[in-house]
Amino acid sequence: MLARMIRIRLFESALIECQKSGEIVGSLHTYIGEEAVAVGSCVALNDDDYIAGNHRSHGHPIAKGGDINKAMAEIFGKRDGYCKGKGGSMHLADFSIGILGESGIVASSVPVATGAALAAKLKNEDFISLVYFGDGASNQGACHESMNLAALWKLPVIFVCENNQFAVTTSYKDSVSVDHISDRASAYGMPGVLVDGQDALAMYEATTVAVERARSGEGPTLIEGLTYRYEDHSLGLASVRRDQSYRSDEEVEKWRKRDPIEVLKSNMIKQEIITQKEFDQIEEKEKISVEKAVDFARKSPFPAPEELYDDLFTDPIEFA
Amino acid sequence: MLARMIRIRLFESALIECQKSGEIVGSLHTYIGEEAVAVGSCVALNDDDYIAGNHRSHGHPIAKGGDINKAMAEIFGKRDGYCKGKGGSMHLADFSIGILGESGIVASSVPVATGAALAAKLKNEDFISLVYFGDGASNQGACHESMNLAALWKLPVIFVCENNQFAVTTSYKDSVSVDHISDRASAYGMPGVLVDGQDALAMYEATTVAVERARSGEGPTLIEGLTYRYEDHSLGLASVRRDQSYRSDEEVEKWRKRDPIEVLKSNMIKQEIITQKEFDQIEEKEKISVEKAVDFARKSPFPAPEELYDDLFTDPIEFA
Amino acid sequence: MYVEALNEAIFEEMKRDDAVYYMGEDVRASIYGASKGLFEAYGENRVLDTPLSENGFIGAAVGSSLVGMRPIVETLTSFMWVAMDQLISQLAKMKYMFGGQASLPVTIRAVMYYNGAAAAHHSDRSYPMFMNMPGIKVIVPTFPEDAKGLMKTAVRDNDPCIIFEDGNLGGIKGDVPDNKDNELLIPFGKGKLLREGTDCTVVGIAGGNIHALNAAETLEKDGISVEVIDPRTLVPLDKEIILNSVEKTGRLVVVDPAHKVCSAASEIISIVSEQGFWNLQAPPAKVAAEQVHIPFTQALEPLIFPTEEKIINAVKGTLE
Amino acid sequence: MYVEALNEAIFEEMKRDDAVYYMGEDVRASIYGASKGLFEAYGENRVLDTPLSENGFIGAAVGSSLVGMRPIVETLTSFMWVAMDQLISQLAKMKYMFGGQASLPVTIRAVMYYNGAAAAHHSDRSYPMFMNMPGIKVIVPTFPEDAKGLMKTAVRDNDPCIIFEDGNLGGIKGDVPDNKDNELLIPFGKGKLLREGTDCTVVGIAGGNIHALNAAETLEKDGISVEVIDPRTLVPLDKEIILNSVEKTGRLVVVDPAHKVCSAASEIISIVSEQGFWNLQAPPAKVAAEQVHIPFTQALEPLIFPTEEKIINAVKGTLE
Ligand SMILES: Cc1ncc(C[n+]2csc(CCOP(=O)(O)OP(=O)(O)O)c2C)c(N)n1
Ligand SMILES: Cc1ncc(C[n+]2csc(CCOP(=O)(O)OP(=O)(O)O)c2C)c(N)n1
Ligand SMILES: [Mg+2]
Ligand SMILES: [Mg+2]
Repeated sequence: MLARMIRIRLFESALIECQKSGEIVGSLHTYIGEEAVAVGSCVALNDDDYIAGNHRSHGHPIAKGGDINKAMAEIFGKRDGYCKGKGGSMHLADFSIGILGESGIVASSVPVATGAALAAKLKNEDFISLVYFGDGASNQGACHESMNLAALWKLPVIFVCENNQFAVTTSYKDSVSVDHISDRASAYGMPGVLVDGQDALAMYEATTVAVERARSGEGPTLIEGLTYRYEDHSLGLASVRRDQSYRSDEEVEKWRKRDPIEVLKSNMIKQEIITQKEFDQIEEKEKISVEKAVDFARKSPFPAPEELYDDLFTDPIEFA
Repeated sequence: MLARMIRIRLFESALIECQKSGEIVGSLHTYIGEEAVAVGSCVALNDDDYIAGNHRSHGHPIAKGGDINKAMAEIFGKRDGYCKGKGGSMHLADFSIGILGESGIVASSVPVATGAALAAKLKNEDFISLVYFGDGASNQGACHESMNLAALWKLPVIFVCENNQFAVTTSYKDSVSVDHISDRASAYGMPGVLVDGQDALAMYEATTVAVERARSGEGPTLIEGLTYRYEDHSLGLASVRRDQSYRSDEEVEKWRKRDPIEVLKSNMIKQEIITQKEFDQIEEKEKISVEKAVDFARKSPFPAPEELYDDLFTDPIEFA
Repeated sequence: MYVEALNEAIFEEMKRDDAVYYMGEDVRASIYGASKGLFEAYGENRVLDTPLSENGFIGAAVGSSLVGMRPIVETLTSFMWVAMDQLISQLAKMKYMFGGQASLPVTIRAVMYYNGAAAAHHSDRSYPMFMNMPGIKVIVPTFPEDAKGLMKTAVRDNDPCIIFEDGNLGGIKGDVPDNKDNELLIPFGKGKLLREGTDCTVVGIAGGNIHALNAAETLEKDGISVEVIDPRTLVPLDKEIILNSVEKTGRLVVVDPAHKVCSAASEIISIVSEQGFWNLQAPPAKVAAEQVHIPFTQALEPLIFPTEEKIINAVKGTLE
Repeated sequence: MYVEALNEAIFEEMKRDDAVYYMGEDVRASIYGASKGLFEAYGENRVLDTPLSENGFIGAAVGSSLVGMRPIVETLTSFMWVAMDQLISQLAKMKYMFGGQASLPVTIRAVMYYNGAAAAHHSDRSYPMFMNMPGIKVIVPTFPEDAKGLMKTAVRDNDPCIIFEDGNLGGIKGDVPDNKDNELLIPFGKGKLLREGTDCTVVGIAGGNIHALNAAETLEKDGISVEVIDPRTLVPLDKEIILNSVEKTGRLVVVDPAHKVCSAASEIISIVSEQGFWNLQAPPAKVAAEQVHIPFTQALEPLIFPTEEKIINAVKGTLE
């Protein structure tokens, strides 16, 4: 758990550097500050369970155990990336380990994940699916339709709302007409749980309950992890101005002080599960693996022009 | 109130005859059995308030005081119809008296009506808007988005769900994951009221409360009128088979026994507001006006071929 | 008959492969005919009645296909607007975006009701829009045999397929060859020569072919020999059969029931103009739907669509 | 500059008419630039930050326009998929469907980000689809002056307008004439001659014109004289200016950054082939986007779009 959280943090930090140096292009939506939400929930899943995510998209696959070499290469637009460079930062996916992909259109992967859960039901298999979406995304009709469908058909899906309190510059208080997104669960007849999203163990526990419920055929759960993003909404897109006036420096500082990695670490040290030294070792190991990933990405070739039309259809179609 | 309910009933009955005789084409979604919902709610509105509706579309405009000559001519596809014959049965509208139109795509007029209410707020005027949609339609994302928006911005809009218990052949129990659609109001922080939709006075009262709330700037209300449709989902569309196996004859009979016109009539007779004789007079008068409407529709000319492109744009555009 | 042929195809494919399931609104009651008997034969885990949430359930179909299911989804073209996000952002884009990892064997039956007094909200023919977006195979069968054979191919195809079924062909009769071995599989991208001729090539789309054949027959009496070609699929498009025919006849008329601007007809004319320019002996001509919404009134609606007469005039125009 | 010109237009129109208001996501913070200063100038009743519910708030804009408001809505083309129902079923169809009763002065700013590593979910250029659907005016400005003048015309127009703003033009400089009387109003349906020439007509759409002008300049050095025409609006389309130019040059190349199948380029070529056939001295040619999704990697994305080089080759091809 700790290792994966550190991995996400270091992965994102490396990306920020690579973006500054001009090695990577496009926009980056970093997950720094929110690591406990993805990791705490993903570790409650089995390897053959599915997840789907959104534009803030590096934390989820890493939390599910994704290969950071491939993830890094993808964000570099290289051929050895998860999607051969075709997806990029917002569209990481690894179908081989149940990562059904991140979606740039907000809330758009919510019906998709619901469909994976539908498959479990139709096939009578016991895998489940879990989907991440933001506080902003919760206002999309796709969430309503999926939650109704999942509750009605008792589908084994877990809806995890990452409430980092803002959609770009808009506070969830100005976009959601009730106090908490989890309050909406009752409108579908499913449990809704508000969880401290800075506490990975709390996320783990809430997800475990939801997993049991899903696997035993009782249907979906809505989990809201209250969290915070440290960085701007997105980095790199020149046209998105870095207007931070929507939140105060003090507020950011306040949240930074309850850092999810620190929370978990001190918890584990207190419970004598690890020592500071072990923590440092983990950190060191992750640092090296992230450095290797950057190296891997740098060395990977770009796709060749002939590959442009590959992967559009199973067998290529010629267009006039 | 009674007169309008009788008018709807007779109007629909006349249409059924005209459809049988082949005088009108296309499909008809009749409102018979549900008259109390539209009439009870519409009479709580002012003339300059707005309504919008759906495919089951004759009851709403008549309840708002629409001209049945124009409505009938429209359904006959004639030039003197509300929409010059271009709209037909599913698209009656009379902007001059606040009828912003019926929509064939279910739930699609819910955002539109919300927008009319937004205009009231932006203009700082005190008209309100009210929208009708079905139990089936309540599962559309458009409802979620509109209800959130309306509650968030405290818009003067009333959401009236006509729960006639089926969407074509699908029971709302098989499409809505909670017991009642009005239960969903809490997910938006607005009042949700379940009303006996066969009782026009109950509808009137519930709507009056909602109207006051809306006009005083407190925001939207969700009203669910529990009702029943007597006829098939739609009449006329040959390809929609008249499969009634989704509900029993006994169930239909049971509901027919609590006919909304009878309920209101006996109520009014008991309270000595009207006599049987007065009721008969009203009925007779409405009968004549509906007959006149049929006559009007029959005599109205069809639009001329040159009118095909009229009304697409304010000033015609030539297409190659 | 067309609808029966589709029904046969669906039955055969559901029997052949357990992963195939059928979903849509009121499909158990089979209100539109093509799913008749399916529920009785395959039960509730293979035949799903959905709530009125097209974006939600089409997204669920997409998600289920990612994990091994092969959904067939029934809807009307006009109801696809509410589901455009799942159709475009996910169904069409996922495979490419994820570098080929996703396999999306989804078949969508998009029924087109037009020229039947269904008015603007129920008369869409949106295949040109889906031709503009990469990633979806676009199928437009005219005859029962093709409907069956293309449907079976679609279900077995690993890419997203939308079958645009022309509602005016529901009653079209035609022999469907006996196939005891269930192997009436018609390949995509292979047009069909419906009638040989030497003076002018007429390419017909969906119901357009019926009028094209009638026109050809009438023109024969005037000594004009028309070749009629049905491309059967628009993505992929068999441009060879069209270019070869124009090489022979030197003339081209395209008959297309969709709106004429940016239509399939525009596309075919542009292809022939670019690639068969030197064979053209006269300006190519388009007989497509007028660029206006579909009015309800029968005084106007029939003016919009291709007719035998319009085709005859267009063919004669190319021979002047 | 392009964005500043839009900003000026919006300011002027909001000043001129109280009914004009501005809505979208994070528009108060003006993350994309064009709404800069609006909130400060016009306040919360004229500048609305919306929840992430495009179908809901675009529908609300539509509804408000029916009762006297003149909304300007900011979004990206890629976010319009979730709002297609309100855009098509309501915005495009309402006026006609209701026989002209509705007036829909809605202006939608649809920004197109492409060729900037935004990947498949954020790079749509969907104007051909909106050209296929009647009822919406389609505006594609290239130069700051046109962006301003067409925006002002759109806001005053009583019909639905979508301005497809090419994100690649954000930094394009250009003089915008001084207009102390606020009357830089550019009419719809009037193309602009960007450069006179005699050998080949190049019609450019949006950003395509920049490449077209560059190509023309280069070709001039080879003694090839290219006429460049910017239609500026696609609905209505100034076909005269194109047909007249082809009458002079005998040759046609269309440059279109949207997907090539069923594109605006296909449409323009089909029009010229039908109506200017006898003037064409060589096959017309299309330089449009490859028919594939937009890959993230910069090794592939630039291959997709029109370039100076592709245009030069196409022009030379028409002269062989
Ligand atoms: C349908 C749609 N509308 C708008 C956007 C642009 N957009 C991208 S991320 C974002 C904010 C999302 O907020 P939230 O869901 O809370 O996720 P967060 O970024 O906070 O993690 C917006 C508006 C989009 N990608 N998709
Ligand atoms: C988006 C959409 N999907 C499907 C339909 C087809 N359809 C028309 S009415 C209807 C049932 C509607 O049920 P409900 O909302 O309960 O209204 P009711 O007919 O019972 O009054 C259906 C499925 C449609 N018109 N629009
Ligand atoms: Mg957020
Ligand atoms: Mg109903």
